[in-house]
Amino acid sequence: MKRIPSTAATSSASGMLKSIESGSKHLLIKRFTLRYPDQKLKFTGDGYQFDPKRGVGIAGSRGRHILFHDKCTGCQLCAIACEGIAEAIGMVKVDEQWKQNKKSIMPQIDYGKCVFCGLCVDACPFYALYMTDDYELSSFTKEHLIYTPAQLAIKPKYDGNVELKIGDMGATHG
Amino acid sequence: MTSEPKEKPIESSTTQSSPSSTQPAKPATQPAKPATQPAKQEPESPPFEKEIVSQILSHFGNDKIKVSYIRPLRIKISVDPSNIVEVATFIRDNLGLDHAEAVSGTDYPKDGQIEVIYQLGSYSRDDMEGHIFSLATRTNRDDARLPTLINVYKSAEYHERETFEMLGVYFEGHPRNERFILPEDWADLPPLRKEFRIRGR
Amino acid sequence: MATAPQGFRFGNFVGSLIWLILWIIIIVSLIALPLIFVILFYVPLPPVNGDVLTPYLFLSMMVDPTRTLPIVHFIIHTELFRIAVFPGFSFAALMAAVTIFVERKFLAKMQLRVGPLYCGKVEGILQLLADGLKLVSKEIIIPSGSDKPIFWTAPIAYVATAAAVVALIPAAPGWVGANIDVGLIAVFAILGFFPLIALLFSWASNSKYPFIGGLRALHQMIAFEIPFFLSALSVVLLAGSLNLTDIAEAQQPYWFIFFLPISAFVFFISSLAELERIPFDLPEAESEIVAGWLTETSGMIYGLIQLGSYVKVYALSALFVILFLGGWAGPQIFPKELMPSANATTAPPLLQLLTLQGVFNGVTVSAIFWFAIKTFGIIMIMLFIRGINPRIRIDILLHTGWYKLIVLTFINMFIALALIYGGILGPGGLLTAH
Amino acid sequence: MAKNVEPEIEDDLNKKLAIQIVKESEDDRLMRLSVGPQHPGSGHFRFTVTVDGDYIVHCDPDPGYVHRGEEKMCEYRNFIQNIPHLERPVIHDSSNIIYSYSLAVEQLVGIEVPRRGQFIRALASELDRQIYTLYWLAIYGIFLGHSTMFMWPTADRELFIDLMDALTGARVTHAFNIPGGVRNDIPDGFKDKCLRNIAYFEKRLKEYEDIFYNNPLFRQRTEGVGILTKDDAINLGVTGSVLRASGVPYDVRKAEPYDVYNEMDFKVQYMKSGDSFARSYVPFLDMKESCHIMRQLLDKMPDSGEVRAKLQPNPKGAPGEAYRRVESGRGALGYYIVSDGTPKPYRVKISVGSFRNMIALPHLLVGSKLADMPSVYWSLNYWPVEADR
Repeated sequence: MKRIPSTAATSSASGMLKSIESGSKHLLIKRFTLRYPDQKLKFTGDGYQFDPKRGVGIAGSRGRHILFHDKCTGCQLCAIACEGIAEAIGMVKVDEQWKQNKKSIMPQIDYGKCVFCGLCVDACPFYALYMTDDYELSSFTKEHLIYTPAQLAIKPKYDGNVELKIGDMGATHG
Repeated sequence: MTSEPKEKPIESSTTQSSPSSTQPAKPATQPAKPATQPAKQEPESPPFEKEIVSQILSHFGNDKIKVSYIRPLRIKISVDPSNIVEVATFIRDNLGLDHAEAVSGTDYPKDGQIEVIYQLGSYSRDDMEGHIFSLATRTNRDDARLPTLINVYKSAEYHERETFEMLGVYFEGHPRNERFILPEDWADLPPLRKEFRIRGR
Repeated sequence: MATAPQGFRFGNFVGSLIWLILWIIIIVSLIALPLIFVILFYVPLPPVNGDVLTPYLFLSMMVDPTRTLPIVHFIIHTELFRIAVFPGFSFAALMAAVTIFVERKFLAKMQLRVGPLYCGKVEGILQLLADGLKLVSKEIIIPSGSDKPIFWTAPIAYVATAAAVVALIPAAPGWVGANIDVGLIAVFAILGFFPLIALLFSWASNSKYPFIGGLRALHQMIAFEIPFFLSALSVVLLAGSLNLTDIAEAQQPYWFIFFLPISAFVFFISSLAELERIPFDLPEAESEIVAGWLTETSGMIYGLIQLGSYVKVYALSALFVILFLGGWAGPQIFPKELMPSANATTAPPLLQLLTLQGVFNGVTVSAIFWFAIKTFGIIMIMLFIRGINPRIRIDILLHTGWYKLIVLTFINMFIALALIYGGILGPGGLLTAH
Repeated sequence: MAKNVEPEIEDDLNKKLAIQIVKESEDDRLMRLSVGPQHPGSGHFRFTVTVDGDYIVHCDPDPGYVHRGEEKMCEYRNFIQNIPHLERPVIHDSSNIIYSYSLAVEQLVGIEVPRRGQFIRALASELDRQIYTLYWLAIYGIFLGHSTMFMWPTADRELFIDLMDALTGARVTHAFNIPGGVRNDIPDGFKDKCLRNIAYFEKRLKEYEDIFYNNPLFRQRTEGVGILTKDDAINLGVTGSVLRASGVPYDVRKAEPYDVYNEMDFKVQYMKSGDSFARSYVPFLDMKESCHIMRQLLDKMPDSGEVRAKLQPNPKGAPGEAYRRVESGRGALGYYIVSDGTPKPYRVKISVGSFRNMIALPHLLVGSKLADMPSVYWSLNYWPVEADR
């Protein structure tokens, strides 16, 4: 359990030579940087989802939400789950008539407040609220960050396809 | 847990937690269920911890020390503020508990008291590495004063200072009972007292 | 979700641009053009092709650029051109700009990132221009309680001192701003001004971190000045001259670095300390004293000091090349015949224009080429050292300067003396070119 | 053992404290420097140092610039809602800071985590430890002026952030370890990717050793600087890598193994010199050991099974209290939770390594040089946000 690690104590000259060797070696290694607007990372799965029957989530990126209007019952469980966390979800009236949603209320999410923890997805028992890959949500005004149920219903397009590659010349993105 | 009633686990907890007690370094992955009552409700205490407690009890006697619970790797005893320096010195010198991991206070407005609890641990004794010894004391809420333990446990210095500003417990003998984490112009109640309410909640 | 900021109208934007252009036209036509003509009338101008340069002739040059050749020729031979443009400040500033850009890209490559990438489309080539524009347009903040005259003067003095060093450095045979016999001593004397400026500026800033930084700069300077001089002293012993051109030409067959490797090493280390570059950038150690003596700088004050320090990088690298690497010595890179000589009139006008009527002849171009290559190599070594080393501590630095480097220089000085007394080098030595 | 060293240490420390207070007012030579909260070498933390020439004669830490009142906030939220805000103090190491919270809540609520869930959350916490330590190492590099050492760990940290992204869906603040297990199972192909990245990372560690730890200039700056002796370390109650660098082989994963750590085969890395070099080298050795642990976790993980115990939406803790600890990137991280039988905790106390290590800062800085300040300060593995909570 107890051992003294070998510190590889070297004289200053050989230490400096090793530094020089290591530094010059890296002039040949591929660059690591992800050139962001041109390249986008590929994510695992299709966004974070939750299976209420098994009580376990499905791995995926936690971007903005997607709301399935045909499944949402207006039960407010997501809003209740968010209550002590970010208070980003508010229930609003929608002009749609669904037979499972008698009150016609659906969640509206303020992404200025959302912390993307996904606990609202865990709270939804009707497979109505999932998360997607879309994380580019910036806007000029705070009002534009509030997504109405109609906006949440749209499935975002995300075309990231760059993966971390590891080869002999070091790790690189694309 | 969905169907489990709240009242049930008291008996089952004591039976479940005891087998793991033979090895002090064993993981407490078993759900060591909480004791709702003080230690006399847990008849089968782990022997190593029990022996430690009996050492303290034999030195000080039952009237000075009140054992709250004995669980695997966790012991909590409560003492009177007047005895705390004496007990802490004894614990440090004879049991090898050499540092304080945390000092925290809990406000009990119903009892009119504040409980200050020192979580003590040991780096120097191999067989007590995983143990946390909780030394608790209670003081009056309105005039909260306690003797400081920094002469016994140097490591408690900043924790006590934090407890002073968060709960308003004045530590007599502490060189700096003053603001530490809160802003310079903090003029409100100590924030961890129960009557300090966060706005809007 | 991208929307334009509120209250933005494209028409207003275009309108403001037109308004700006209008003002520029008004100012140029009312003030600048009359000024130019007044100057042209009253200032005696050089004769061009036998005629005195008149405003009419001046305007006709715009139609036929070849007519400007004599005037360009005249300007090139002035002292001002040498000091301000070619071996002097502009050349050094260009090298400094290249150094800054190369430093960023080179370190980025070493650190597995890309460096400047977007500005200028091709690998961020215009990033420096953008940074410069940013610095020019930024507000200059003067701390209250500062000594304002010194605070304003110090950055200008810093650049001016750097330019003064550069003026003494020859870049090719005959191409030097001031060819004086005590060139090396003059260089060291001027270099002694930098810590003084740093200290004055730090004192004028009226702040604690600059003060500590200024004191550190002074300590560092004093500790490294002596090994710096002494390492150059052995070169002077071998060359038998203090004139930098003479020193460069004295090492014609064999460069001094072969005889004086220890001195070269000490000189290089000392110049790193002189330049306040990692691992010796203690006066600007940002994790200890914020930015050292640069803490209160902002806007173009910071820009000028950065420019000055990179010009200094060029100056000291060039000095290293002149003292140890044989200056501009190197093989002729292309035949001399290809370049028209000074008197050639047979060459086509375009080539005449390019070679400035033989001012830059083949030998000069080759010398400048080798000189630039060597200088840049030294600069690259400095950048590489920055990439692999942390900052040194002040007491280790002082210890290194006072105890180790001085001793090392003496070792090499004795070697140099032995070489001279042994008749191998020095005036009339075996290996000296005659 | 405590008996024979205690009195002199105590005297020594008290004397030091007395000197600090007197010196501040009397002497004119002294200059008081403020380090932080906007100083490039402090983070969200302020401490004032008084220097006499180049020597520090007094140091007074002043934390609290990022105090969020996490402990008070906990009292207003139920056990599940507390998770997202509790991981804010250390967003890189959020799996660990939630780990001990989950352990304590599980003890109070009385649930057992499925075995596969235990493995996955141990894996997540090891990955987060790597992410944190690499970030720490990067900052240590730039504190000493080594810009390359800032960039390499920052880049290589991406290897593990990538894995955490695939596992949890978020790059930082994962909200992944929750009372009762983990949020989701590992995705397909995760194991291979993880092994590949670990193998590459171990190669990279050699380069760090070459360019940073064996660099003579780095050695000169850190060796013999800010020595914390073993007795002082015990007495001041420091934890984590600072403690282990002073010669106390203490690791909560060994001392009090939680979840599956008693099945893991690993060594507690420690050094005896107790200087800045040891404090910076022990996390490096920990990273190596952590790679080793991760391989074992992936190897021994059951192929299938539940990952999360069923927990009702608003769980109630049984009345009582619990104190559970884990080993985080900065040392022991304990939660003391008092429950009164309601869905909300009655009192939550977070005992963090950074706060415990802060006491060593004045102890080490007084008497050392101003130039040693960054190397001593950041070697204490101090994360200001976590200390403020």
